[in-house]
Amino acid sequence: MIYRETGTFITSYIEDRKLFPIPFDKWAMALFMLFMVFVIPFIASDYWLAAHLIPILAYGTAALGLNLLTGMTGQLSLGTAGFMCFGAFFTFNIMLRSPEWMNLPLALMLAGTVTGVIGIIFGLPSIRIKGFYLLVSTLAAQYFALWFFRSYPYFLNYATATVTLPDHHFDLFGIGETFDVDMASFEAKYLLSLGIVTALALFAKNLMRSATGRNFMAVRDMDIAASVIGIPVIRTKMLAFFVSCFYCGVGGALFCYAYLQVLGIRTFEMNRSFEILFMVIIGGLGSIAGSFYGTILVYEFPILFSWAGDYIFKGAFDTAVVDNVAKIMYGILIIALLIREPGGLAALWATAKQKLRTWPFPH
Amino acid sequence: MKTKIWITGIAMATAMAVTAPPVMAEGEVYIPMPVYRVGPYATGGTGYFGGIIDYYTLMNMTEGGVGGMKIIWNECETNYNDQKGVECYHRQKEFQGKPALFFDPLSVGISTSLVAQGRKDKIAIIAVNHGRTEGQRGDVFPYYFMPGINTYDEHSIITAYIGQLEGGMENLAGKKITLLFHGSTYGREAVEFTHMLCEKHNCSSEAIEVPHPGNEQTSQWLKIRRSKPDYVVLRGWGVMNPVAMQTGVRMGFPISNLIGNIWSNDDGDVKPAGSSANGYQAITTHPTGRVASVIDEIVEKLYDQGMGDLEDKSRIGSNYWNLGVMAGVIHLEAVRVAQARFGPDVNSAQVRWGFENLNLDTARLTELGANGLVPEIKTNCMDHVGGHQAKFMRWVYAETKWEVASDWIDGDVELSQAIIDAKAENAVANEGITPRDCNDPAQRDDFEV
Amino acid sequence: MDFDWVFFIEIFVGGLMSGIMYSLVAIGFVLIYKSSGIFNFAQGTMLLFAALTFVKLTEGGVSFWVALPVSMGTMVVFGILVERFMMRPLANQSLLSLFMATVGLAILIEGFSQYMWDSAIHGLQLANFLDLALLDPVNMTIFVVDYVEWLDILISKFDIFATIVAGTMILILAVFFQKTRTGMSLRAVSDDHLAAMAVGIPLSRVWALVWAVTGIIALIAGLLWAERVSVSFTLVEAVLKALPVILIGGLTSIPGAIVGGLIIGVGEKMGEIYLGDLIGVQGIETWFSYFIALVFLLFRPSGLFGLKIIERV
Amino acid sequence: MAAGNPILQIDNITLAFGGVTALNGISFDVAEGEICAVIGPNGAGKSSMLNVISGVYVPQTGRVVFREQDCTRKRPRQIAQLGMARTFQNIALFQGMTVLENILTGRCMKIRSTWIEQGLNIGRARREEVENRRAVEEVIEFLHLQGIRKTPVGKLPYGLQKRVELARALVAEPIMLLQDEPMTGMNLEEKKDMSCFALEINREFGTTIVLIEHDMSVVMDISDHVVVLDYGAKIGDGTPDEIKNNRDVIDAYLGVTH
Repeated sequence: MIYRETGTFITSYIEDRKLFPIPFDKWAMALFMLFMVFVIPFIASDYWLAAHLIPILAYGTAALGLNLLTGMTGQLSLGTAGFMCFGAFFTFNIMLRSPEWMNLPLALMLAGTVTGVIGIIFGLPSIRIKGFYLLVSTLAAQYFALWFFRSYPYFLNYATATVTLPDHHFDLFGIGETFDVDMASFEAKYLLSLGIVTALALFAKNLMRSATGRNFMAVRDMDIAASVIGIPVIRTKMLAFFVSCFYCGVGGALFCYAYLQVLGIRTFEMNRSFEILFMVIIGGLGSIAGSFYGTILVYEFPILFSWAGDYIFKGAFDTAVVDNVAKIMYGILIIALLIREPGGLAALWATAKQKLRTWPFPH
Repeated sequence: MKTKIWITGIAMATAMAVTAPPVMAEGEVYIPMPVYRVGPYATGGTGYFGGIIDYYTLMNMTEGGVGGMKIIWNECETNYNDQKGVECYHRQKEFQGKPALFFDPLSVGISTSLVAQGRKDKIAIIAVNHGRTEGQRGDVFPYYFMPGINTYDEHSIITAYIGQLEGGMENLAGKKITLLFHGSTYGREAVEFTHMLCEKHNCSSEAIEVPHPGNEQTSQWLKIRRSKPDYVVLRGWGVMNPVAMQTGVRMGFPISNLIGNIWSNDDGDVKPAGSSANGYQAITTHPTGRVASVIDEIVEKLYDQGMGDLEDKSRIGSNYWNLGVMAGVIHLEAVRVAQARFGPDVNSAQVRWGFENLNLDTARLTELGANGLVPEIKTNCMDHVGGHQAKFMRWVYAETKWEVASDWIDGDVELSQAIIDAKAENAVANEGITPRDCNDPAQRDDFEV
Repeated sequence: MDFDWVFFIEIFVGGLMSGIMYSLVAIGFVLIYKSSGIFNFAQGTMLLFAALTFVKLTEGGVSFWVALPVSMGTMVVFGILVERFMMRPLANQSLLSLFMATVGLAILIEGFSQYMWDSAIHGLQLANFLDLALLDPVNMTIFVVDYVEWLDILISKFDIFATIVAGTMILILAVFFQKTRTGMSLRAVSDDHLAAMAVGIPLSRVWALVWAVTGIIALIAGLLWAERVSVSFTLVEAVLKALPVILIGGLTSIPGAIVGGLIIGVGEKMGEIYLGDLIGVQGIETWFSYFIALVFLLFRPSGLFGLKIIERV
Repeated sequence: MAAGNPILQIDNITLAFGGVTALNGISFDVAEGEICAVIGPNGAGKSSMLNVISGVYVPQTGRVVFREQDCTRKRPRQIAQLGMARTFQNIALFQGMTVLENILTGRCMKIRSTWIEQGLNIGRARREEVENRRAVEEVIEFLHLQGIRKTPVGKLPYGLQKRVELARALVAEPIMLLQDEPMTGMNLEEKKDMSCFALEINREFGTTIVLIEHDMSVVMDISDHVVVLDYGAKIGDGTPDEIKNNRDVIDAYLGVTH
């Protein structure tokens, strides 16, 4: 009986608003973060960092961004990869074309802001167009982004196909030289991504439990009623586009900088948008933690499958068979999840937690 | 619930421990196989990796592997997807305790994504017949190899062939050549060079983009119909190729004047176009069909015994499969070159040196049974491409096969060197690369760059 | 330089013809949306699956007149399965969930059809099965200049064939909706699910029927697309173009799907050629159709033929 | 409650959808501090009237003046900012949120902190959350909603949902409150509660109330002023007693043809 809330009484409104009202949750989270920061970089191999943790953090950021827009504010978007593309290219160009003092976190924030503004532009039609009709605007963003960066090679610094992102972009205030650490190592990239993602997730969480978050959800649930009770609907939608695209932009930049280490257009094709949409659906629309659950599942699912193909069946099946079966299972998983629990993994987890709270005496 | 998670966790950990790889036997070398057998580009993947696997298997059977070391490999499905490819790379860097000797994903996206990483890990990234053209400069990109031809060779050879068709390069003057390219950085890469070539040979050129994926080309071919070029050079990829042939023919363009590039020359590109493709010509580094004795040997010792990697036997001798066999020959030759210097148990950095010192001349190719399939390839520190020559094939619809249409034609290496150098300089400036000095024998021969 | 009117007409005609191809896909979308309010994202993969089934059958030596009904039967079974295992359990959920489910369905079909068949590019030549002058691969084009001297434009015979097929299909659908009992119950369901159920229309049977009919439409559209551009996985993405088409048309209207298709077809060709020349960059087609749709939607937020929704509170 | 100056003036409003005229030249005044009931048979245009007042529909002709400002073409939000709050006929709560969150949205106009402050959870944003929460708790207590703060609104019974909606309107501290059929579908007990709330709100906060209601006994009991609509036209306007004796009104309700 480690998991309880019995005996914890709420005595003030501030306490009631805490992120982790249950002490166990708080300690578990703290422990988890300590583990992620101080243990993981030392025990995880390059493979785990480069091929699992870093991509999950990068994808998670973009998924969180989409969730803010689609899950929280109810504006369906298929342009996620397009916005990621903007973010990644802007970051690269800021780093490339600025003086010495520019550093990656600052460039990420700047690029995110510009991407957010672009998001507002493509979000403008949402004032008049609603529901599925809005898909067309985000699709336009998706294809426009690809076309734009393909057609104007200036943004790729006139390179062929891809640019390898140089290691010196990672150095922060000369830390690397001063302390003789490799700032471009996977450990450093992991910690940088983890820091950024944690900060962004915390920001999103705060935003969601404040007035802005309630405005987002009000607009999602019923925008006429929202406007009648005095919520600035248009401003709220635009803000949602801005914040969402900011996150997607940063996610895209992390995807290239921390994960792939190269910048190219192909990275951001339409499929990526779908992939991130699945992450959000499976994780749970409207849940911040859910964005990460979904990311982990969607990212790891095919890998787990091919891993199983390798080790359990010792390569008895063709990779094609394994991959196709994975796809079929994946489709069934999405449909089954929607039938059983439209709230996604986050809702499943919440139900489980609820049961756990009262365990072993459910009544 | 919590308990469940713990149990699952423990179970998984146990499973991992139980299935943990046994230590590999001595006398084996490991080569990763980042295949793609599903998705839109699966034809390429199954053919190419099928060819490689068949050649490796043959070598294991007949020669006990390479230099006395048995070749082992494992597959990882990339879907031709950059992100999955990178995951595969990290996963396959090591297998059963043996490090990978090199990594050949047959994908521009994956290979270019790994150029820097490969250098860090001292693992050579191989991109047969494609990739970042500046990668030719081995002093700047020591761990990146593109054996065969590069984009610029490809288009200078095509121009030379058009010259042959017109009865001499001087007859190119006043002709009009249109480049119909896939709307990607891959496609765009040839635009500038096509204009340069036409400038040199006094022809006029224009470039028309087909947006990805290329299954709607009405407006492009309407443009072509208006501008009436003498030749259209097709720089396509996947479904864009058959659609270009069909749409072109439907718009009344003579198919014999449509010349395909190196990624527009597969059976899978022409067969869907049906009779429209009859007489279509395309460049190739590795003629299709059973053109070399090594292929006959594979058929005899593998396929006739019910082995072999291709499910569909009719694809033996097809373009991608032959390319795979060609790649297999190059791979193992590099390993052998390295073994000759460093002994049989080579590491990846030593194999890199092997790739840099290939010398596949006709004599050696004949010895390997690959003459007629593989072009002559001689690499060095400054040239990681090495081949720079290709042939042409013509599709015969009635017999559903390609016929060889030309002899080996050399690329215009001088014209392309300037662009390649400029791009390499750009990479040096922006990617934080310190090039080595290829004229310094010490630096040149140091395998661990 | 003088404006080349003949070229303009040629682009226009070419645009109309590719527009028809988009419309063919869009009709399937509209049918499902009309009857169940579902935005069926799997339409593209259904098209691919249907065409692939047919092509693989004929490649395996099955004759056209066997392969066609077999593929149709497959699509009908598919429709019934979708209704039973997806629609029915999801019946009372939000439209967004249903949309997501169709996305899941799309992945499932994609995996399944690669598992069953393969993922290579396949060609299809209907002329091998149907002895029609319009499908003759040798004389595929009509040059108007042969008849009208100054009018050097080209029309593809195959496009005429596609137009005829599309027209016939719409006619059959119209008759089906207006005259038959099943068709009428379909319309009733699309107007009001609950009311339709109240008067005794079996909802699940109607939905199964709609999915089956949509499957057959997907097959026909798939065959035409296959003949025109071959069958491959990129069809799925090309079919995304049907999205602006139905949005312009207004999601619920079949004539809307046709008109939308023509607008997008002509619009994107014009954009590619004239706007592309103007700004000196090519490849505008990829996003231009979505911009056209946006412009239309800004003026008519529920499409040209869509029902104008009065928002009630 | 004594009637004061007119706080809301409806002047010759006409509203049509396509060819259907929902409201036809309606004019009436609502005095400050009174409870005004709008009654009429189904389809009389009552809800449309409320939608025009709160800015959801824009009428073709006529003027709506609220607190001496022309609100005819103002957006709903601008009208809300002038001090108008409302409830809806078909409950318009935010279904994805809890009771507490729903009621908190009613405080949206009191928020001064920016979204960045809120995201960082610093200074003003933190203080405002607590202030708003305090205001909400007062209303929760007033309407007896204590036990269901964290319940998703979708899981509540109909009557309670209506009450949550009222709470959401009240926390905005409105000068005028519009209620669209607050008691429909309720049992007698709940109706009593609801009418008590209306009277208390009116008395304690001096809020002017305009409500639409079918139950005549309730209307006659609590309202100071009754407006009767029928087929989009006004057929009666006066005190409850005057209305009770109005010939047209009786005919309309009994369905007598002239």
